[in-house]
Amino acid sequence: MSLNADLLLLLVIGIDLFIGSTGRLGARIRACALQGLVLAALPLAIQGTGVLTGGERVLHTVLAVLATLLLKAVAIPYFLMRAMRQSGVQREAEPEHSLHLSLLLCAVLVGLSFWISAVMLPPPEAGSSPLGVPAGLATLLVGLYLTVGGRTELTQVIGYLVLENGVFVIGQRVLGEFPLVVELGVLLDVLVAVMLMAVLVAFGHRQDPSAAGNGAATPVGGAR
Amino acid sequence: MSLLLALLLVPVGCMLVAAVLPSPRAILALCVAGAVAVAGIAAVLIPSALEAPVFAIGRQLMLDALSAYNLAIVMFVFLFSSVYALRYFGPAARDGSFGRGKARRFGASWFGFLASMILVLVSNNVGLLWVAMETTTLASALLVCLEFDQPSVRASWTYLMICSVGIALALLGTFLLCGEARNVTTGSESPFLWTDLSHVASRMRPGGVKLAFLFLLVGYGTKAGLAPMHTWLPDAHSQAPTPVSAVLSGVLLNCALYSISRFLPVVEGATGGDGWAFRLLVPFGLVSIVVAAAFIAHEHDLKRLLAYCSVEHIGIIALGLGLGGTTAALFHTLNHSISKMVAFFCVGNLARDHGTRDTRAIGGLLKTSRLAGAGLLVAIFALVGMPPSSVFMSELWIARDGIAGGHLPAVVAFLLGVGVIFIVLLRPILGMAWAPAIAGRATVRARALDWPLIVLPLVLLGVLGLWMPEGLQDALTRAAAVLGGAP
Amino acid sequence: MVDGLVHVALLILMPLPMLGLINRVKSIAAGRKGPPILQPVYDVVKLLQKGAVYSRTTTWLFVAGPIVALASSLLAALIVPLASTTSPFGFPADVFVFAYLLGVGRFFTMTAALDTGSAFEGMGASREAAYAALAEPALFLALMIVCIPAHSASFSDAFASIPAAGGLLRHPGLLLATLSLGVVLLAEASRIPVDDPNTHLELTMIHEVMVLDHGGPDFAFIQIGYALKFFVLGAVLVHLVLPIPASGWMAPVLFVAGQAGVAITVGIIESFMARLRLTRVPQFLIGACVVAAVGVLVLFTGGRP
Amino acid sequence: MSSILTVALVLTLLSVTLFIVAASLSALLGRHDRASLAVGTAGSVLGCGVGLAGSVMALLDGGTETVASAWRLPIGAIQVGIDPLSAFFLLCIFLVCGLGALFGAGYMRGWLGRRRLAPALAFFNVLAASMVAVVLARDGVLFLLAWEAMSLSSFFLVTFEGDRPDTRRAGIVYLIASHAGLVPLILLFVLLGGPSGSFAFDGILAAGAPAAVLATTCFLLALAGFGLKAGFWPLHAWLPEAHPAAPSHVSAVMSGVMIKMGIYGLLRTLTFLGDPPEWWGFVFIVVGVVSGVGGILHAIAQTDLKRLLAYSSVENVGIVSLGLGLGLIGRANGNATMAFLGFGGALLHVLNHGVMKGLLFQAAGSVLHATGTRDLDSLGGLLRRMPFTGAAFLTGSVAISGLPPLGGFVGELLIYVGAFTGAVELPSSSALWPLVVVPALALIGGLASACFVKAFGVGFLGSPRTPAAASAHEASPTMRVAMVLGIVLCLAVGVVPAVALRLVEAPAQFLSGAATLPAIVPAILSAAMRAALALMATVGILAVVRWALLRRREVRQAATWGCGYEAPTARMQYTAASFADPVLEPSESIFVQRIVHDGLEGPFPRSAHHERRMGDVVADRVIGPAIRGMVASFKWLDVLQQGGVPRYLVWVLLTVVVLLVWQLGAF
Repeated sequence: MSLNADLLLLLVIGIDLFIGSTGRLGARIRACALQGLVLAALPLAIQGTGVLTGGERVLHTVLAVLATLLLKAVAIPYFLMRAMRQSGVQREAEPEHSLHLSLLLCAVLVGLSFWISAVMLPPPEAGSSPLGVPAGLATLLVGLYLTVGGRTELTQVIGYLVLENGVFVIGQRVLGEFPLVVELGVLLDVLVAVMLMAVLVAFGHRQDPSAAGNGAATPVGGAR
Repeated sequence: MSLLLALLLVPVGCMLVAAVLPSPRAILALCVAGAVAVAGIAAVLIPSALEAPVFAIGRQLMLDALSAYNLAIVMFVFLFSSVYALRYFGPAARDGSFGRGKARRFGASWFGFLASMILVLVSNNVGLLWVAMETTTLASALLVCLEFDQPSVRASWTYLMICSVGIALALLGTFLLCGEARNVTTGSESPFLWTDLSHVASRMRPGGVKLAFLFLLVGYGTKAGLAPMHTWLPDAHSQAPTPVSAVLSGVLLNCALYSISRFLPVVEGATGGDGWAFRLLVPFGLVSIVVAAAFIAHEHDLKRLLAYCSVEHIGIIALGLGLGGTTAALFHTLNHSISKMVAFFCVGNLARDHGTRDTRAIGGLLKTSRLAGAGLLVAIFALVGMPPSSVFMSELWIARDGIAGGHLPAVVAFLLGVGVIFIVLLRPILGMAWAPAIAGRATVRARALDWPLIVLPLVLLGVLGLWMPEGLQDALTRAAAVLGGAP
Repeated sequence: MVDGLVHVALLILMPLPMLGLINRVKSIAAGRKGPPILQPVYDVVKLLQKGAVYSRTTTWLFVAGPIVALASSLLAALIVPLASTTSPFGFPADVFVFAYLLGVGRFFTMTAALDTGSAFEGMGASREAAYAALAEPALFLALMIVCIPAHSASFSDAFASIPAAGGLLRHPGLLLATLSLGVVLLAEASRIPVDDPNTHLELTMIHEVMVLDHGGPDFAFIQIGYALKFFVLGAVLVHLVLPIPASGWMAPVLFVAGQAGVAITVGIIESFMARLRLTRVPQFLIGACVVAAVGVLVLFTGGRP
Repeated sequence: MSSILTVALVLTLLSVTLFIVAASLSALLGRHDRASLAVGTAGSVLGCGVGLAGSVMALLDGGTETVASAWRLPIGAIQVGIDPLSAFFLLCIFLVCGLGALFGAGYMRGWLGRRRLAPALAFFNVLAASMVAVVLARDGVLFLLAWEAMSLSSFFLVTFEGDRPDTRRAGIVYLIASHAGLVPLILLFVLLGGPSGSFAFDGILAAGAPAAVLATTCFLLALAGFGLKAGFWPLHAWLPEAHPAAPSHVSAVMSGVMIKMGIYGLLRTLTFLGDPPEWWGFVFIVVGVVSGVGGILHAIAQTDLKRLLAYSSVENVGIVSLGLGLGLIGRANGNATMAFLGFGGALLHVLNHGVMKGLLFQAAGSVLHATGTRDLDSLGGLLRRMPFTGAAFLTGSVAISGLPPLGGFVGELLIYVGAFTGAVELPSSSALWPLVVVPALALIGGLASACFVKAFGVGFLGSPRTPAAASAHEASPTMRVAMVLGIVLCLAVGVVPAVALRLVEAPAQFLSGAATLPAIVPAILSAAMRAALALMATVGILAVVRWALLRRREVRQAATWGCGYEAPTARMQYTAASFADPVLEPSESIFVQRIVHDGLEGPFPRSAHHERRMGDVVADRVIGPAIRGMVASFKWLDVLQQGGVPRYLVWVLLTVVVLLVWQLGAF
């Protein structure tokens, strides 16, 4: 395990905290893109760059890294930015808590995930980064916080992506490598994100996004 | 076995064809033809799968007794729903409101949905299972917002969001489980394959496996509609076009529950077989029943009523598994799928005939649209567990097995909950039957196609309530054997 | 055989004069001379010779009422031993049949009253129904107190065993039964304080107002039936109070004396008590039930006899 | 296994087949009302005739036979059998259903052209078939199936006039009640079948008597589940709603035999539970007293004729329960005589009540048919206009008040004697319990008299209060035939009680364990017969005497003596509510009264309206608030479905957290 991996994981946590503390959607999306970049770099950091030059799973790894890079760092942030511009929402409308409080909460979540991985989970194998699980867990929790606490659909989608990133990190940490299915999963996330984006656009056209998703208030529908 | 692969590839092929066919009516016809074809393949495969598991692509795909049993239900419901789709969209296709774009979207998603459900059932790989599960969400979300109006998009959004988060938790659970398995697999054993997982289960650490199972339970439970993770369900099921609602309620929930139940033997193997995992299902089942009762009591939208009713029945199935009535729970799965499917068909016809789904605004159920009204009445009677429907039998069966397992309080709660639902669900339906027909509404004659769609499944329900075919009994026993049972 | 003849003779001779005796007692208590003791007999004979007037509203049931009422009283009177401890028509469990025979008579009297369609007679029937229902448990409980020691629900056995049990004074349960039966007698026979047979205000009457529309032989039947009912309930009371021997000449003498005593007592009660307010009557009857119930408990304390 | 029993079983199964064929045919003839009426009725009557023969054969044979079929139910098995208990209840079913179908043939004609008759006929046949199946079933699952078929078919019959709001209410109440009753029954059979692993009665019996705790649980469950169907107070609240709402011949069947299926179920369950402890009998006696007194008091309070009859059914199952209580106490104390008298009296009362309540409901139906109303205060003077119906109602009234010389008396007499036997022969610690039965039964009898004098007197006597009553017409011939048969049956049981005894002898011995017929029973019954005959003879003689006396005298007609008032109107007659008032006064506080009163205003008031309804204390004070409370308490769960995606996710997360915390120790 190289120092690089630890640094990258620390960076992931840092991005979590940043996303938690900013109210601007654009900044959040960019941070998300950065996190995607980091995630793409993670397999290289863990397995060493040598994996690119030899070994049986070269193609596999290259593809995974490229897919991750392309999707998480480029495509999705691009769509998100577009959706943001179309919906005309630039920042979290009237954040529920002050941003300081939000940052504090994210910090607590990060602390919590360190505690959980120290107390509840088995100790990491020798040689693997001790930061893997806490970082993944922290990302997951922050993502959940954003999804649950988000007041606009865009924030919720960003939260969901962060959450996905967390699962991704944990998966990598637990499984040590990318199995085929996880790659498929990554691709699927893209599909989900695209779907969400489509929905988001639909909302953008139909205004009043704040009332969205309130199922109980759905009027009794017509003939369907 | 190449047939197993064909089972997957035929729907995929149909999906591609549907995406390019020019005429809406041709797409609808393709839906039926494709469903028949897939059902035919399944019919060939299932008997042999019941005897012994069938594998494909190097053990990545497997059809064993449990998945074959579920596959049979899926195909049954899907076939009927495809025919119903023909009936449902037919008029709109003729008058143009079901245009080419919509039809293509429907056809492609419809077969994508089928393919993903089949993949859920036939994957021997937990990761693949997860992927398939996620695909079902995607495909069905597209179907839910087929109309693309405000409520349906909203419902679709909720559905996607909740189920995606849920399924992310399931992915986490999968990772955790496979991580545990990876520590103990040796040689050619893969930590991702069911077949190997059950072998190495006894060597895994119970704590880790339990943690993984909690996430799997909540994750796939969200998709299955177990309360309190069911919140997306009433919206999605009520906003989807009726054929889609029938499949969503009738079989998609089963597939999700199937995913949970697949993990049960593994967890049991790892935790020493004291029924820990089974017991965990019991509170979910009970809470689902209670929550369904509470919401049915206040609901006026017919499709939402049925959606909550699905929450109840999924709860009953989970409860049945948890109380040790594995066979009964599997039987209940079949009964619920058939009856819920018919109920949705009838509601679809009624809503079209009356222009509304509000129970308070529909009157003269048995006069205005006789077949659909009577069908709905009978289907609801079946759903609430009135004999001689087979639902009564499976519920009685679950109660018996629960008592035999010594779970008296749970069985009492179960019976009481089902009793309350009986009342709150029947009340609006009977109200519609008794209320005078709305003035000026002409009697709508049922089409020829409606008769087999509504009558056949209902007759089947009655027959299964009074007669257990040898083959079905055998299939149930074999499928239950895959799961084992709570001690 | 002789017993049977005596029984029938008493049945024919005594009931109506007993009513005359009551009236005589009341007159004397009021300082008047009063009608002859046989006046009720004269009345009935006169009625039997009359024609009849029927309301246009009535049906055959109006005619059937008096007949059934008389028939049932007659049968009841045949069941209860009079001047002996055996009766010509006794059988096992005749105690229950006795009470139900009285019930049949009441049922038809009430329906006949309602047949007239008059509000007054409906009023009477309604009150009769209410009070009879409340008197019924008291009657049964009192009879149980008599029957249980005899281990037989037959009047003959029960009356035969009373002297063996030591009679009224040795047996507090029996005393309570007597009290309770006394109340039942007053209620069933429509005497003060439950009902006033002599009042002329229809609104306050019970029995008399029920039979307002009857005339001629029908009314005669009713009067005879009514007298028989009073007589037969009195006979039960007499057996509780006096040790009537199974046979011999003492039995009729004691019995007639006892019945006269009953009539005189009723007459005295009527002279010195006011009618209860109608709303108080149920209390009076429930009181009788409670007394009888206490009697049963007394009977059971310290083991059943 | 005797060949007679086999034939009897075949005949009863044949009757079920006939019912089902008739039901299917009349349903298929849906659009042809007359044809379906003819087919449905013919099937019911034929089936009842065939079944009657079978059940009498089985009853006289007194043996037991069970037949299992190879048919595969999902769980349970198709097993049927016949024994004295079954045979007796079969007899009741066939008698009452046969008469009901006959009456219905005429009664349903009133709806010709106004309503589709096919459903009513089909469900009537299904009801008959399912009741027979309940009694024949020898497997828990089959029993429950038949039980629910019975509830469901009667539900559809109750809601035959579903477009009327009160009928709808009745239907819902009935459905709720029958389902509430099903839950304890499922538990009961599941618990009973648990140890032996099968629901078959043979298996349950072979497993031996359950342990005391289990037996008590089963007993209480049976009491709740079957008691609800039987209409035991306070589980009766559905009954006065549902029975009046059904067409009258169906009310007759429901009140006459369907609620007795609850009694059958209780008795059948008791056979599984081994020797009963004494307190079960006490429970039955308490239930009987409460049902009897409560039922009849509420019956008196009614002004709706059919509601009154329905409440009277509550009273009568109370009487049956008293008999059962005595029987159980007798068995617990090893007193075969008392047990025989208790069970025999109860069973005889089941039969009697079936016949007389059938008769009463039919008469009430014929009144409804003729006048269009069930409100007693709108009737009057019907005996003149409907002599047959009037005679039928009178006979039923006398019989149900338990008066000689009719059938009702004999059953009550047996119970009285049983109670007395208990009071005399039991150890004195238990003897007071049977003694309670005596005054209770007396009170119930007295109140029943009051009730039926009121019903008959206000409805049939006096002069008509409304034009509808004044223009009433007699029932059609088929209805009359059914009623005449009912009258004959009522009379037959009272006058020839030995025949009735022959019918209850085998089942009462089966239940009481009495090896022989206790000697006292024939003696009592012959005495009852003598009393009945003597009464009839005396009445005859006196009638002749009266005739002789009046032969030569003047007999005039005049107006009713109005105490000097010259212009009486029919409205001035005593009303049903007024009649009931003195009877109810001592117990007024137990009623929930709804008084509608728009008082007199001003010096010259135009008109005033005063109305008093006697509600049901259990329904209005307990069940209603309980159900409303439950539905209201569901409201707070709405929080689950509010707030959109973020809130929904909170529930998912909360579930995870709760699970993690709950299972913290497991990792």
